[in-house]
Amino acid sequence: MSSYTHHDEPFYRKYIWSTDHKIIGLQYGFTALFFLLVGFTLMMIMRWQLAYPESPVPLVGSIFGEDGILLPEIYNSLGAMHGTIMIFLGIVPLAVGAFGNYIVPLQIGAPDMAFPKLNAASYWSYLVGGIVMMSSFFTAEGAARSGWTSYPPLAVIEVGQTLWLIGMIFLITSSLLGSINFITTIVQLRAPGLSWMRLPFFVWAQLVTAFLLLLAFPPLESAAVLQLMDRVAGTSFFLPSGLVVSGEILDVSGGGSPLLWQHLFWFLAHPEVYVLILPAMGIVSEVIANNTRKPLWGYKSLVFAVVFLGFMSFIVWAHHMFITGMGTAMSDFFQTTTMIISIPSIIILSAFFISLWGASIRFNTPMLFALAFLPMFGIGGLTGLPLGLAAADIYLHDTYYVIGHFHYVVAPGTIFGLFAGIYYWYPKITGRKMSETMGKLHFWPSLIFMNGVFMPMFIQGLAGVSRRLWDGGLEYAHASGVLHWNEFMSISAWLLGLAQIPFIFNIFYSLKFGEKVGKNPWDSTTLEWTAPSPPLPHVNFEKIPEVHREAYEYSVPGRKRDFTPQTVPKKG
Amino acid sequence: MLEFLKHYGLPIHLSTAGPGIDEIIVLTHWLMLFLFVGWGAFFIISLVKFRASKNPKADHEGVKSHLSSVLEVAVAVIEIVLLIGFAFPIWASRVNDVPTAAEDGAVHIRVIAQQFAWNIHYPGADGIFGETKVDLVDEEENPIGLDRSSVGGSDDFYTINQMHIPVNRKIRVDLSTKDVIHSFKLPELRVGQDAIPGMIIPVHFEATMTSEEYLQKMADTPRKGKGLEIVCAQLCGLGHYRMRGYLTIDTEADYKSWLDSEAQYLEEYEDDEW
Amino acid sequence: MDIPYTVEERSDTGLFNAKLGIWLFLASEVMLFGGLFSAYIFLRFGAPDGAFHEWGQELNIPLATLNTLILISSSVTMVMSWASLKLQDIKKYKLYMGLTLLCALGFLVIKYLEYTAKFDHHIFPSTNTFFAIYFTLTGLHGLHIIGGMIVLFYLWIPGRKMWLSNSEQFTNRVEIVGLYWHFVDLVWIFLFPILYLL
Amino acid sequence: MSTNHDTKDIQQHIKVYMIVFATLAALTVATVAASYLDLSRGEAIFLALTIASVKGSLVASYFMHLISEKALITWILMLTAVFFFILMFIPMTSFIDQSRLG
Ligand code: HEA
Ligand code: HEA
Ligand code: CUA
Ligand SMILES: [Cu+2]
Repeated sequence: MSSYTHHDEPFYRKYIWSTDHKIIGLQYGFTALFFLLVGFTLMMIMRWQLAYPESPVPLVGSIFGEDGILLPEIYNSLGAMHGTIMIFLGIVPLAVGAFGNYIVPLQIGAPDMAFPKLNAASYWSYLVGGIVMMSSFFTAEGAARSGWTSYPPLAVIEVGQTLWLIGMIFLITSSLLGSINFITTIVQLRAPGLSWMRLPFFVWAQLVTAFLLLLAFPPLESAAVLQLMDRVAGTSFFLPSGLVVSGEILDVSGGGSPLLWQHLFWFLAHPEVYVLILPAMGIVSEVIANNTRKPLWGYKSLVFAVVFLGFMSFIVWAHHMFITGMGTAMSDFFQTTTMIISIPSIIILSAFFISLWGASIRFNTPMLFALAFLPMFGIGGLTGLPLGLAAADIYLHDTYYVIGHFHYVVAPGTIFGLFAGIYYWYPKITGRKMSETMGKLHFWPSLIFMNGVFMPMFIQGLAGVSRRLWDGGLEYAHASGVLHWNEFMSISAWLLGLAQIPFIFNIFYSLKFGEKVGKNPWDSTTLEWTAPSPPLPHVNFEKIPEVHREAYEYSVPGRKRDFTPQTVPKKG
Repeated sequence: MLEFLKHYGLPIHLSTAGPGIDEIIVLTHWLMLFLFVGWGAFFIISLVKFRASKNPKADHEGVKSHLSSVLEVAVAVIEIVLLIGFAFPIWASRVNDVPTAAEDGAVHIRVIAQQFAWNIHYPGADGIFGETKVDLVDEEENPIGLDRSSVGGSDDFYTINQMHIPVNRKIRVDLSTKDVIHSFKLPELRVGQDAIPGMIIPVHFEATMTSEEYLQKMADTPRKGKGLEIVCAQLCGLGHYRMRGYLTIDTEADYKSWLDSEAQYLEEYEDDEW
Repeated sequence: MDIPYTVEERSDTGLFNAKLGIWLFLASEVMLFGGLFSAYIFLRFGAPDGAFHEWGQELNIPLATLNTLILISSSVTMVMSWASLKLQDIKKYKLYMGLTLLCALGFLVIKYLEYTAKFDHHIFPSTNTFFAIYFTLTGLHGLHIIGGMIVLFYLWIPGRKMWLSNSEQFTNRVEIVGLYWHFVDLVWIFLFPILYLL
Repeated sequence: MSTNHDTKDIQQHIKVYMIVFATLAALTVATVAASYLDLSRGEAIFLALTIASVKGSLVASYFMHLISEKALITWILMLTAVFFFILMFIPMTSFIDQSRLG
């Protein structure tokens, strides 16, 4: 990666305090992958307790006390931190921070992001937030243990929450700085000729994502400030009067409302789930167009759908709150918007499917992951429908059905999309391809075990098993018929962990031994492939490219090659 | 489909709200299945038919028809039907048709959740709930802070984690919580409602089967011998996993005698006190 | 290759980068205060009838009125300092920028007096929900003032040398910071009635 | 850069700033005065918020030049305003629900 040294910068300027979007993208990428691994490790530990309740955890059990058993309060901590880490420290930084940073400027033919220093500040703020979050494990109180949703009053009276809130404030600041940068970059720095309808779909997805972050995150920031006030200044924003905790009347003024938190939280957290999925959809669209050797089908409707999806995602949040005592007006409104928002998703997915028809499909590793994304997201998305109908949600709310629903969208959905992106753009970043053999060794077990972990969750959920149960439902009679699945799911999860070893190995192995390739190994049309691999430090391109055509001119009849890069001038 | 879902987890229902809720779950799963199988088939066929080794040259345009828009409109229409035909009315009856003891002869019970137990408060023979006050709360003696001297309070009784209801009668539960958010869930009755601090939320349902009949039905399943339970479905602290109550659905006669025995017990207890 | 449109405007959007950037930032600020205003309304409705009004009587309206006038003045001096640069009058710029900072300082001093008066009367954020939201909103607003002052100070003295090397970019910077400053003023224009008067 | 025409323009602007400043100050005094009037709760709220909105629009339009700003920015702000009002008022429906619960 270090063969291009145009500017003579000292090491720390180049790799640590860098303002080059590519270095920052890589910093984001590695930090986020590290956190993904951490979040996954927490879950692999928790899955032991779920499979074999109250038996000592092997290998790491001694951390949790003498007998090695994962106590309920630790289980709750790990659960809350798994959710937080996966979403805020893993997927979003990887999907937006890493892919957005590295690829967007290249795809629009810009020399860098619009505000390079802000970009660096955004990364460092993220890192500080991450460190604050992680350090909470090592404090006397331990980490947050009220779920990633941090519902008060529990979150206000439980220990460990303060550092979570402070960490969140850093993470939110980081996202805000990042999203300002992305929008400005995409609006202002598009290369000459790159009009809106010529943008690769990935850029559109990132643009909408940035708007979601920009406008939905601040309310959570204010909510975090309020909860922090409740904890440290003794206010009662989220505490009503007359609470009795452990036999003592809670010594606060009261007058607040726990529902206020839920509104502010979900006002962010619903758009947030589309922040998790849209970049992955963007990646998948690039990989599919490239490996079908066909333009994306219905590009205009895709763009329209993703913008509409972004807008709608602001007005569905209360579908997470159906069971909180909602009346008819509000529940009817939010059910309707929830059903409406499923339509653009179906439009997007349908366009991807239809793109396959008439194609000439190359089954390389990025394509395999992108293809697997489609039915996996399909399962996750479809199971969102019964949850969105309040009547069905009465029964399904807070069961493993919900856990299954969203893991299908985020794990074999988003994570697969991100894997596809890593395999696809690796040659651009390093000048070498990743090993295909190891890639397939990574793909197939991952696909199988992902389903092994998450499919039984629907069964448990239908049986009514609640989430966040320390013993996985052992206590409850209604769980007895489906309890045996816990072991199956846990073993799948551990095998899923093993399946990541070829991937991690591949990343480092291919750095040195991967097949050397030129600028455009996949015969792609978009701009990033006209830059050298890796792109020049700070400037990316030898010369700012000029764009003459749409994003996906593949297999145009009558042309010699089956792809025409966007930079090729139109004749006459 | 219902059989299918039942095979995969869904317990039988034993409340009047059950059929409606199960129906909407089933219908939605039909829609999901239809979409998944339809697109799945298209997907697999495309992958096989258009693999590069078989189809080396891609067709620039691909599908020309816009049939997919028809499909999307169809899905939208089905969703509208699900909403207007099923989801809205069920919800409306859930939140609006709250029965009262006076008009509908409903059994009126209060449930006060706390970390990590369910306090079930019955109004006693007079049918009037006494007042509850936070400053009277004593975890040992008086967990719900009942004021015995208030109107109607003298014959109230409460149980911890033991809820008895009669079969085929409307039940109204006024749900509240002393500390954090809990969620009152009776999976087999398809009842679920969060208990939100500072709010009293009415929940209502009607059981169609006694516990005994239910147990008989479950005789050959992994559930045999295990009665009905109250689930806490919302994370409420380290004891969340074991915040379980017991629900007994009695015949009218059994319910009466249970009430009597509780009243009796209360009297004896009071006698001890004085 | 430099990043384009840092100074000149892009022809199809008519904007230079930082102009768009600051407006996006302000949009997010709108949502940040939106969350807090939402909390304000929620708590106001949740409180007993008229309680918010009553609790608010404790506040010092004349002082707050003075503060409003001070902040409005600082907005004017701010925009004047930018206009001075447009007129190539760096002396006037220095004067107006200094005045802006002075106003900001005055605002904070008065805020400090108000806060200590409350604490002396044993009124704290934990007293009731009105004071909870009062202290949070004004505190956060105060932090915005302090943040703005740091940047203003930078542009007033240390950053001013840019005027000699790239006067246009310097003018742009002052405009950008001005936009932020006016926004902080704008927030106060709403805070003043909802906290003090209603 | 600064042409003669520009200079004229700016001087024109400065005049406007002064007028706006005076209006803002007057409105501040007016809103304080109004709060001492014997108005009903609703009227008082309406009046105070109306005055605040007028003041706010003046600051935004003239000091922040929104009145002559590019369309793109106006669009972004309009979008923000929509979400702002959604955030402000939809959570309030929880109170309607609570009043139903009595
Ligand atoms: C990336 C994340 C993501 C995405 C995209 C979605 C998408 C959707 N979600 Fe999900 N959701 C979450 C993440 C996500 N969700 C999370 C994290 C939670 C839980 C939070 C918590 O409580 O902790 C949650 C919870 C959640 C709830 C609350 C449940 C409860 O707590 O009771 C609801 C309710 O309405 C819901 C609905 C939906 C709907 C209708 C969609 C729709 O947008 C889905 C639309 C998509 C489709 C309809 C699929 C279309 C595809 C096809 C038709 C193709 C078929 C494919 C093949 C055959 C190959 N979700
Ligand atoms: C983006 C979000 C995300 C992701 C990706 C995941 C991924 C996974 N989750 Fe998680 N989960 C949540 C978000 C997520 N989860 C949330 C929000 C909750 C609710 C928390 C709460 O209740 O509050 C939850 C809860 C939750 C539960 C329920 C706990 C309970 O209710 O008690 C379970 C149970 O099995 C679970 C399991 C898993 C598993 C097995 C994975 C696996 O799919 C993980 C797969 C991971 C990988 C495959 C990692 C790959 C990366 C690498 C290998 C790194 C390589 C590194 C380098 C090169 C340096 N999760
Ligand atoms: Cu009570 Cu969970
Ligand atoms: Cu949602």
